[in-house]
Amino acid sequence: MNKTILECNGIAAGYVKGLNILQGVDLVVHEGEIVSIIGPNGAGKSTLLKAIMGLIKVSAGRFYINGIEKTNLSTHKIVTEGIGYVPQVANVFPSLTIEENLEIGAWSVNNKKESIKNIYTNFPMLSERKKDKAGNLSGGQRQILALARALITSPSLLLLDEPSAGLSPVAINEVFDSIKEINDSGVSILLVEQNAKRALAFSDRGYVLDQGRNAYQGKGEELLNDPRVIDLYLGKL
Amino acid sequence: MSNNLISVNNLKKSFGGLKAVDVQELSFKEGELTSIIGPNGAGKTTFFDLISGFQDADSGSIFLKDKDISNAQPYKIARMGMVRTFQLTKVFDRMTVMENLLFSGSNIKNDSFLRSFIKLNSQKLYESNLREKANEIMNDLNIGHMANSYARELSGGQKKLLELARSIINEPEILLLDEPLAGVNPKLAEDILSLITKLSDSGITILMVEHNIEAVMKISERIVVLAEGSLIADGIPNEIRTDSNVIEAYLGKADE
Amino acid sequence: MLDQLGNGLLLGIIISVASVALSLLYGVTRIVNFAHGEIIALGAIATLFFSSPLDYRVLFLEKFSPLGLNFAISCFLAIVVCGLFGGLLEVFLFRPLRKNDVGNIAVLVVTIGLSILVRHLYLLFATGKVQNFPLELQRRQTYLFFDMTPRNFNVLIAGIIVMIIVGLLLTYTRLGKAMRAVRDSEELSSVSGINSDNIILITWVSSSMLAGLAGIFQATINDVRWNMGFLILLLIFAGTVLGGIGTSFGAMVGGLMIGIMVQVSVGLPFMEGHTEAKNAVALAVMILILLFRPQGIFGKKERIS
Amino acid sequence: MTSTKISFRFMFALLVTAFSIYLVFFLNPDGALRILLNLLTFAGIYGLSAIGLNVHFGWTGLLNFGHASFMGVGAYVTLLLMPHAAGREGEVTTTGLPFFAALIIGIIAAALFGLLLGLPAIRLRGDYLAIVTIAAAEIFRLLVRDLESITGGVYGIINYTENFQKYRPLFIDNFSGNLGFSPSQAWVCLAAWVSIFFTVLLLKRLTNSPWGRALRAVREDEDAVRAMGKNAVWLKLQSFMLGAGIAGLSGVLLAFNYGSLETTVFIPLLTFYVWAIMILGGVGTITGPIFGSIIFWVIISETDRLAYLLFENANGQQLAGVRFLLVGVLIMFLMIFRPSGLLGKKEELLLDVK
Repeated sequence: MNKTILECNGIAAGYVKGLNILQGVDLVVHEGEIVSIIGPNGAGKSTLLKAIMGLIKVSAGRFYINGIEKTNLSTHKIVTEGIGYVPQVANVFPSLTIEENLEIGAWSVNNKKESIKNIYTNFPMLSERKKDKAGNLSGGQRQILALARALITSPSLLLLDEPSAGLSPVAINEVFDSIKEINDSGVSILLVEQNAKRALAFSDRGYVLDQGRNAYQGKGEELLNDPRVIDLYLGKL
Repeated sequence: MSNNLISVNNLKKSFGGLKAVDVQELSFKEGELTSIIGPNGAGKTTFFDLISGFQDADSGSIFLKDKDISNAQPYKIARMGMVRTFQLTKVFDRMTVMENLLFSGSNIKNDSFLRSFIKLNSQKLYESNLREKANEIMNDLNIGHMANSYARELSGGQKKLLELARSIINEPEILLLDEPLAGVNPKLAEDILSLITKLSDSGITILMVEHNIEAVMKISERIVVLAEGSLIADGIPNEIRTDSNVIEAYLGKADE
Repeated sequence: MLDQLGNGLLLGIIISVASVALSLLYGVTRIVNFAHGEIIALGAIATLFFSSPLDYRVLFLEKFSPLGLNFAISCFLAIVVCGLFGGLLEVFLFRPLRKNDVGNIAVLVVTIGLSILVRHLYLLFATGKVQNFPLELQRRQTYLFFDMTPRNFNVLIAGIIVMIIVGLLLTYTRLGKAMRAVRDSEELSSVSGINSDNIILITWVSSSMLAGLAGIFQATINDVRWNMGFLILLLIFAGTVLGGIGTSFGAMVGGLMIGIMVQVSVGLPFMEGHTEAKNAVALAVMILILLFRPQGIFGKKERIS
Repeated sequence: MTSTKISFRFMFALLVTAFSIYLVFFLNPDGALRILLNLLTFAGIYGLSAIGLNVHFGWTGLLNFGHASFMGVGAYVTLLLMPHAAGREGEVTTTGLPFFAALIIGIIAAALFGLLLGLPAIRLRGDYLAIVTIAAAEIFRLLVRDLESITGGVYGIINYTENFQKYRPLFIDNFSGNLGFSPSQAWVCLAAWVSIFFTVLLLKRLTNSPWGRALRAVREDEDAVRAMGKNAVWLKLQSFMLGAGIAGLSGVLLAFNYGSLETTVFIPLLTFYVWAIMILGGVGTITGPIFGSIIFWVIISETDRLAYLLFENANGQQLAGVRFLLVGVLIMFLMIFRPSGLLGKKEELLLDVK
């Protein structure tokens, strides 16, 4: 077994005091893995990512990053622990140029020029349009920029919140190809996806959340063919 | 179109470049209990916003009881008998549960400044009848014991109930329910479902957006599926459940 | 008319600098700062205190002597004082309010209270007399089309240079980019590793320094008064709104336009004999803009109703 | 929320008020009554204005920072309709309406100005509305100052008090003579408190009425109001009119208390005074501003002592400085530590209007 990068134990969190959307979630991500979190709307998938990033306060449970407890660390410090995050909406700075987006992404990196250059080699599209405002990019291009912005810190784990949301099928393919490449370069991925089949086929393991709790977990392929998962989405008759 | 209570034609709405709603033709019959389902971002709530007047469509028309309401103000649409609830429950936080209901139940004439100042006996009578009606509804919905609490003190589920109570106190013809079960515990969800069924049986036309598919399958007479703003399926629950378009829209294809 | 245009440019540059400062702060913190005018006045009063001759006992209960420093050094020190004041406000007042989730409206009312408090501190400690910087009188000269004193012309040039520098700093420095990033999305900034508390603090300091500079300009052209900031505050709001709240470029142009509008309106036929009402014209324009193009001339569409 | 809790808060407010009045006697062994009369006159007038503001902000959630202009419209319209003298030359107008007719028109004018100022509220969110209302009030003030031929401009209006003082009942003169009061101020004071009494009666009648309920619903959630078939815009405008009308009345009383009317009365600071009183008394309450106003004016009138402590031989400017300084501190302190004021309910403390 590879070493554990992220471990969540019984995480409970929510936006409003006393109303927890997450009600005890356990989750582990190992080095090099792609792990997806699926589940019906309102299951708390995005909330879990936000809680990990310290964007909302965790009221119970603990996080460990590389084996050290980091519960309720401030967000900008979590980033320096090697965790990157791409939110679902507002995932780029629209009034900043692509280059500026990357510079902000590289805020806590020591060798900024070098890392931005690396990104440009990996994503030539961004290099071509580096003086364009991010607000003028198409959905797919934005998603690529968002990925690049999060990657620039060379994180060991990348949290992705519905990277396929609102994209055309072609753009989705591109985004998923990029994610695969990122993973091949050694970055672990924790992915929240609406497109469950796609995500599971693509992942090493999957977690199914339902109403803020773990419902099932297992290997991607196993969950993909589990009738209980379909039931969770489309109901039993 | 005599028994079509609501019908929309070529309804389009987009935000920036993003197409939120693009529905060619869709109509709802009187008395029907229809659920609108679809994955996140399918445009369900936007569709509700359009037909209830909270957003203006880019193009297309909406008819309610054969009247064009395409760009009508929300309050005028509500006065025509179509009342909606909201995905994020909107109760009047700093008013009591009773006041929430009285406000909603009271008609416009009763709300007028002059009448409120003069306080005729007829108004007092109206108010006391309203109070009785509110009490009845609250008891039906099991929030009677909270009548004098501030609405903000209610739990999430109780707020949902209050919003429901508020929408039905005026005996609307059409009820638009935006995720009536969201964030509600299973026991309460049962209660709300049976209430919705009861309302439907009493003849109210109901459109409901809901993510709890099991519940939707159980009580709907008809299901309309939206994906990326467009209509992809329309039929009875059994058909929808096996519709390959729907399964694909929800779970996606393994390879594209 | 040309004279009015020259005066308008001068007033415009003051409002412009102050509007950029206000807009910067609003963009990053969402605070509508009614105490902005008091920071402007602080710039002028501090300069007066640093630079007035030693025997000039108007300030500070007439007990303390001014410092009699070189004028340029005094301006510099005054701007530093303003920055310090803004930083203290953030650390001891607005940050705790933010951490306790105090709503925007409550914070707005707090800035009103702050404005009244600080303004009357000036009245008490810096006296209510109208005063001038210790600068010799100058004769008007013609520059291109405009008649103005060399000093006012310098203010105009300095203002334009400052605006260009601010623009360049915002566009090209790491800090400027971070400020724009926090303005776009605080959440995304923090997940990019930015400590937004620090950025907000720096925003307060730089906004206050700019405001102080605007105060020095204002006092150089006109005079030092305890309530000079409050008198000009609504025009600054107008400038900010006109250009589009939250956009620095818009605030620059909006401020300039308001200044010109105020001074030029004096020359309008229906304004004859009604010079007192010149500010009213600018305020009316602001209200109309808010009603019909609430995002301002350069602002992006944003839900404000 | 139980009735015992209300009465506890009420008792508390009453006690604090009584204590502050006692302070006046304690600190001013000589002439306390005269000081008290002056103080209660201002308290009545400003309290009335704050009651109007509370209809806007407390009931309906409208962030109105142009309240001084409503008071101004009421005062100017009323005075100009009656016999008066105005301007640099003191140009005398001998004809005019009797007081009560002029007053009613003045109040209506203020309400209509409220309607006008309320129009932006249809489209604008809280903080923008604050900027627009304060700007509109400034426009009003600048115009009044500039239209010297009508309003007297900076020279103001004089010789109008008789229109009101001629209705002064005899008993006031008798009892004022005994206590060393100015009978004309005593009459204004009485009028102010009678106005408060009837305004409170009116609002009490309205607050629990369907109309008052509707205003509070607008404050809570406009979308839900519209979804229930109610015209939120019209409700907001009505609220603006009612509050502005009340402010108009208080503006007239203020003019009679001063005896001469100048544009400098209606500066933004007047609005901020009224805001301080409203917050102190309790946002969203009816009687709160009354207590708030009395306590506020006791503080104001006794700050002079503080000024004398700070400055030997304090001059008028220093006295005013200390007063206003305290107003600023009061507003900040209340907003941060007790936004519900003396009488406000903690349950209604959510101040984040949208």
